Amino acid sequence: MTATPVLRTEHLSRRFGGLNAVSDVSLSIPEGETVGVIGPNGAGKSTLINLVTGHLKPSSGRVLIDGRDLTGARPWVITHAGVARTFQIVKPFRGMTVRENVAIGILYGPHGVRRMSHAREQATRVLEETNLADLAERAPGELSVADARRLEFAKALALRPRLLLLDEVMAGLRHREIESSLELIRTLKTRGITIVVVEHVMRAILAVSDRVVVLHHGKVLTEGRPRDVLSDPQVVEAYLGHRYAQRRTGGS
Amino acid sequence: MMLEVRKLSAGYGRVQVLWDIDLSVGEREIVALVGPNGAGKTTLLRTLSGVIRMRGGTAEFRGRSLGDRSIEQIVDLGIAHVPEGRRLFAGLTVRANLLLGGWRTKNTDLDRVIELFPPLEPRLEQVAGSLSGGEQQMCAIARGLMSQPELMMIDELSLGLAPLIVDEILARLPDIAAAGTSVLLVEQDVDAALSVAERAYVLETGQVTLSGKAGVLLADKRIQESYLGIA
Amino acid sequence: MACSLALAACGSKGEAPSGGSGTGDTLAIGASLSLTGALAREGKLTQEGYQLCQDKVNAQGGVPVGGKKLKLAIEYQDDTSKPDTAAQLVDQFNDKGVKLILASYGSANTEAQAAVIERNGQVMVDSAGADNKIFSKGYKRTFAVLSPATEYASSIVKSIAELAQPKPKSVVFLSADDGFSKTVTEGGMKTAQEQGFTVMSPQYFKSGTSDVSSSLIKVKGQRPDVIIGSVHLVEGIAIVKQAKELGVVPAGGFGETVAPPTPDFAKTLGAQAENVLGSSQWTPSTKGEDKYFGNAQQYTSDIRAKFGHDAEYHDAEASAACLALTLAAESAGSTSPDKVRDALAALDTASFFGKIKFDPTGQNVYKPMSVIQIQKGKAVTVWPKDAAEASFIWPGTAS
Amino acid sequence: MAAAARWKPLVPWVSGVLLLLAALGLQSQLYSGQERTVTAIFMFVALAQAWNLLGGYAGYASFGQVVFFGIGGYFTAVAMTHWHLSFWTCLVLGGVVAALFGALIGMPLLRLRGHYFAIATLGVAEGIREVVTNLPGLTGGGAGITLPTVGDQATTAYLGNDGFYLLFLALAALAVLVSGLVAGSRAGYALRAIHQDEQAAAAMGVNTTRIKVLTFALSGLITGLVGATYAFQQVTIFPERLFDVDITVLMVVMVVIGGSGTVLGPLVGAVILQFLSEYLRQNYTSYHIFLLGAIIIVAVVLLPQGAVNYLRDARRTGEYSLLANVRRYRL
Amino acid sequence: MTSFLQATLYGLLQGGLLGLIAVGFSLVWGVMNIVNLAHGAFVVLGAYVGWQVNDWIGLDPFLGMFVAAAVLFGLGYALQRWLINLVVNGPVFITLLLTFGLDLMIVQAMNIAFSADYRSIPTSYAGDSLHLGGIRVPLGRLLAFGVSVVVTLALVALVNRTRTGLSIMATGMDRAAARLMGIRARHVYALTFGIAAGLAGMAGTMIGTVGTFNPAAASGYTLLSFVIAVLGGLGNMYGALIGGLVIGLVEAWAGQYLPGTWINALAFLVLVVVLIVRPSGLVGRAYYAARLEV
Repeated sequence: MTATPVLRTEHLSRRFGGLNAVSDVSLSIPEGETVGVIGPNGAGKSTLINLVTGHLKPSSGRVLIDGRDLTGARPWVITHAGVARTFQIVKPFRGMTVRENVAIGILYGPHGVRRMSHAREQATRVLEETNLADLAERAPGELSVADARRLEFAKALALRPRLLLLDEVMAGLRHREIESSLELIRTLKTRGITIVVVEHVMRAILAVSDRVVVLHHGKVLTEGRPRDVLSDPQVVEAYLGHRYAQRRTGGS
Repeated sequence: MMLEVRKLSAGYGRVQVLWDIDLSVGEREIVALVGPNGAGKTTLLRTLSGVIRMRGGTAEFRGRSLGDRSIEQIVDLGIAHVPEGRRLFAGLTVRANLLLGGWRTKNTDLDRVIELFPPLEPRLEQVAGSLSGGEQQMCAIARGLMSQPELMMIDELSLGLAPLIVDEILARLPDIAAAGTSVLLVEQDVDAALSVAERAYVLETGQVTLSGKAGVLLADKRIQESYLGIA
Repeated sequence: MACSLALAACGSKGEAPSGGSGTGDTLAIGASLSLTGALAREGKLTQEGYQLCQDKVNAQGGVPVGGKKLKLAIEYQDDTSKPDTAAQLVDQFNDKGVKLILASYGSANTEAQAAVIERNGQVMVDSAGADNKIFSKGYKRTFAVLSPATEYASSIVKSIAELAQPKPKSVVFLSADDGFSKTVTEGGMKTAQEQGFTVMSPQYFKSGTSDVSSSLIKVKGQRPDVIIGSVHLVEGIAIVKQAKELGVVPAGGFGETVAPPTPDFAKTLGAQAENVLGSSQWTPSTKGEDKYFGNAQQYTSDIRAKFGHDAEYHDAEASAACLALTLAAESAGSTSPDKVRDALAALDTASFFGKIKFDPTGQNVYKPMSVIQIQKGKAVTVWPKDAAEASFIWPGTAS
Repeated sequence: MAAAARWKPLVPWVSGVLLLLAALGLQSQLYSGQERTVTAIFMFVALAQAWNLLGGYAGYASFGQVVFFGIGGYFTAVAMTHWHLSFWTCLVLGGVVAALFGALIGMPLLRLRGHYFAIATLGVAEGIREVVTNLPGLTGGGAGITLPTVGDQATTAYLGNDGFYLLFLALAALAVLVSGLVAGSRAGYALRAIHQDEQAAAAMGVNTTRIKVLTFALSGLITGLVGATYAFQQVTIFPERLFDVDITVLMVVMVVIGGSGTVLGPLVGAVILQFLSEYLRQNYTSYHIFLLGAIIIVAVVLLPQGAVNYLRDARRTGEYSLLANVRRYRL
Repeated sequence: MTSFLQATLYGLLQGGLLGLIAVGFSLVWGVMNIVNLAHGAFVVLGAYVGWQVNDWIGLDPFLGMFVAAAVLFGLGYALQRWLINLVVNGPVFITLLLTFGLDLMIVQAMNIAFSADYRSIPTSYAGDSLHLGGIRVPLGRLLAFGVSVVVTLALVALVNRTRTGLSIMATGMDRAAARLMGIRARHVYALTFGIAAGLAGMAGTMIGTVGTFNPAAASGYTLLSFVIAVLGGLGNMYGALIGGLVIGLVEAWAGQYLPGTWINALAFLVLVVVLIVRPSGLVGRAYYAARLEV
């Protein structure tokens, strides 16, 4: 754990007009760790991901990937540094098949494969891994919500990332589907991939995170082991509400 | 019953999404429509409000058929639809958004909805796009109420909101129903929906698989397993 | 598939090219016209001129060629005011064996056509492409009935030098930036210098614009005695209108090449048009007559009878071009393009349009331009003196 | 079945080559006017294909595409007249200059999207036309410039109708080939991804700036080559024609009518539209443009996705009804 | 100095008229995301209507412009309601293509109906000028400028203060949501297009009064509107007026200090630079800018 962290942000801030969407966020995520990020809507979770992946430029602060300063670098540079992400609102490439969607990452990712035939083969492998193989020739528009989320996942995996940022990949999924997504995340963990999970679904955070960070109004409210964070009165007050607390004490 | 849906089917393009849906909403009633995403809940609301044509079956509102009416005509009947994702007019002020809600009925009285959602009052002159998620949802519901509808259909009230906020907004629904506007609430947060609804329908892969009193459904084992994460 | 498409596209359906123009009793002539696009106005007038010529010639039984009377049959095509289409049309006429061509309107179109005419061995009479540049390329098969562009402004300068009392001292040229107008300006400036005027630096504006205020504001401070516009109708109207708005009043007057002879000029400007000088290829007082059209007066009434408006010089130059071609065919006694070409080169005749005779480059330098002045809302000829209908009013801006 | 499937990818290539061979013999069968008509079709096939590279595949609609046409043409005219280079040298250099210009303006302009990109490119094209008009010493200005094609000034003998027919045919074939290669390549994937969602494409590692700029340059190269050839064919060229907005509009119309983002669409669109407008012009002299407008409107209403896309979708879904087509996009 | 002031004044007056030409174009683009290539044809058609009523009954163009507005409004309403609405949900360039077809038809129809002759609507006063020191203020242009400003203000009032205006704005921002408010989108679209066409008609009559026109002028006005709409920024009702004034001033000043016709190049340079630096236009609003995040 003395090695350089895979992702490190230093005093990262981003303002939109007068609003501090993210302010002074310093995180350090060592290799192999899975970090959950929770927070109410508008807390700055997605903005944080966008700042790290180059889709937004920080107003101040730094982003270091493997110790390399990549503050404000364009998205593809970040991707080539071994970072992959999903989008909160799924962004499939319509007009291309599911296989082609995945192949793009293989063709243009950090391991840039040039031969189309190789790309197709590798895409098939990624699709098998994510249980999408049967749908390889479908158009993304024909997929169910769950499959579309899985495709988002598959596209990120096609990049064979070292750091994976998951932005609400479980929103709108049912119990069984969430389970299979969690299974996938666990598999990735065993491969040593560093993962950041931004999620509303509490169960997911609890199940896979080594550490949980709570964002509130763009700032880090608290961080620590999942169980500790969830029982933190500050967190309950700001975010979870008492219905959740009730259910937790009553239900489990 | 105010709204009577019988054997309704609908879909997009060549894909059929809904099969033989039976559903009803009574006076001053809160009815929840729950189920996983992709089950067709949103499609059902969109069909009822005329965005999508129905393919079969009937839907009647106070005895008048919805099937051959356009979106605008259905609004005239007294049905308000608060769409998924809220769809506020982001560049307009909260006041303008609310006035637009009352556009058809020419209702410009904001007091009632402000009373229901006091956090909106200081925001009236603010651009709707700058509101927080919770305030936006309040604004959307308030906008729906401005047409003084007899039935309000709310799609995914909890989407993207923190549980605390969801609770706060849900707590207003009984008041709304009591004042004469029935509510058909679409939710995937089953726990939240069933906590305010009197009756509920469970929609799965385009069909109603369960329905009944909210309390009964909450105790149902299938519901507990599939939707409440209680093993 | 491509083959059948292409054939259908050309509409000639396998009609074989023949050696000469026309078959049997007709003399086939091809005319490309700008019936749509920027030059549609002039294109329409050109078509009228050709049409009247055909009617007049055929009314007399046709053109006597080698003992037979051939009826004129002019085929019209729209070149949409684009040079490349105009050139393509010449090729298409050639496909149908039509070797005698009447040119499109304007120098750009005519220039594009001239190159093709040369390659195809056709013959073209040019009715409205006045730019001298067309005739500096060594083309042997294009003949222009009209005076060259260099004469347009130059004739106005000459009329002022000869008739204006008091004689103005300085002159400035306002010019559109197309090739024809620039040639006009160069010709005019050269003459002005020769006549001893102080010639200020010319102001250019975009061809076809209706806003020339910048140029006017710039020359206002220089107080020129005469302002001469090398313009088309729209810019010419703009100069007079905006000069009034901006209070640009030269001590002498305005001259504006081709705009004033057009009836729309006086109609549009009303009193503001009064006394503006213009140059014209032709006026109803032009001297000379021929067997088909009679004299210029008769020509005017024929146009009025047939088309319901006063004859413009665009009508006349088109009719004159058609006339030249017809007379050449008659004197050649043949419809062979080579013989018609030689006959055109040797042509020397009087006509309602004035003298028609071509120099070795194919230009009609023997016909003078007329200078007209708007007097009481009508364009009257004031120069050259032998054709003058009214006296020269100077200074033109006094009223 | 299996054998058929194996041969299927070759079908477009074989039919392409056959079409090319047919077109190669055609010029000897045509009169010169017809030949020019077909030559103009080839020219627009190449132009529409070039526009489609960026406009169709990536969704970046350049409304100033004609600027490359003008630059290619004027470079050729200036270089042949003033520097006495041969046409063939000018052709290549004209294309290269147009491509470089594309890369240069692409860098700032390709950050804009949608209509904004369209209007910015339009502004560049109009601006360059004015620059050309205002350099009479070099370009002849508004008076035009005449390429040396006769006498000892001529650096390359005029190609004649057959020559231009073949040259434009070659350019059209080149453009179709390039379009086909791009469509099936790595770059084609990236462009289509950009069309759908540029942010997502960047997240997948696509250097969107580079690929857009390179494609714009490639599209500029082809357009520049066509412009150079056109200038030589016309002999005398004028700024208002070489930078005519109508030429850009025609490219867009052809691509959209044929079906944008496909290899076949621009080809079909260019042939149909050019053929149709030629036919109308010759047969309905005084109101052909009115008819053309009406036909475009009907085509747009009935086939909003373009002919090629319509046929492809209809074959897949079995839904041939044009009314269903209309129902899809009406309000 | 006098010529500078004169040029400035003339540029401003000219710019106001340019703004009036573009305002409808900008409205249609902002509300419906339709780039109307027939806009210039509407302008010229408006000029013909103003000219025709003047020719028939001698109606003053400053009254005739209301006739032109009414006629063009009707035409625009009908076109949108029964034609353009058929493809309004299609890919972006479909509506562009449709209006291109319309442009061809209208221009040629005018060519046939009115011929390609240049026309101008005569008045006894439009050519006169007021004297202001050494500066001339042309009366016709001053009036046309006044019309532009009043019309722009009226449009702003319509959009911001009336129910109709609110429905137009709402439909422009989110049509689906607006329909759920009971707003008749088909009607609102037709209304918007009608208003834009009507304004184009007014602008046309003004042009016909202070200048000349013929059918071929149409495409120039479309191009100009394109430039001005972008310069001013979409969605801002003052945008077109400001864009017009900027173009008018830039051209007037450049005309004084640049040789030849370089001023035309400059206008486009300004356009491109504005787009690159401030894509939402000089006074554009942020939410429209969001459409093209870098």
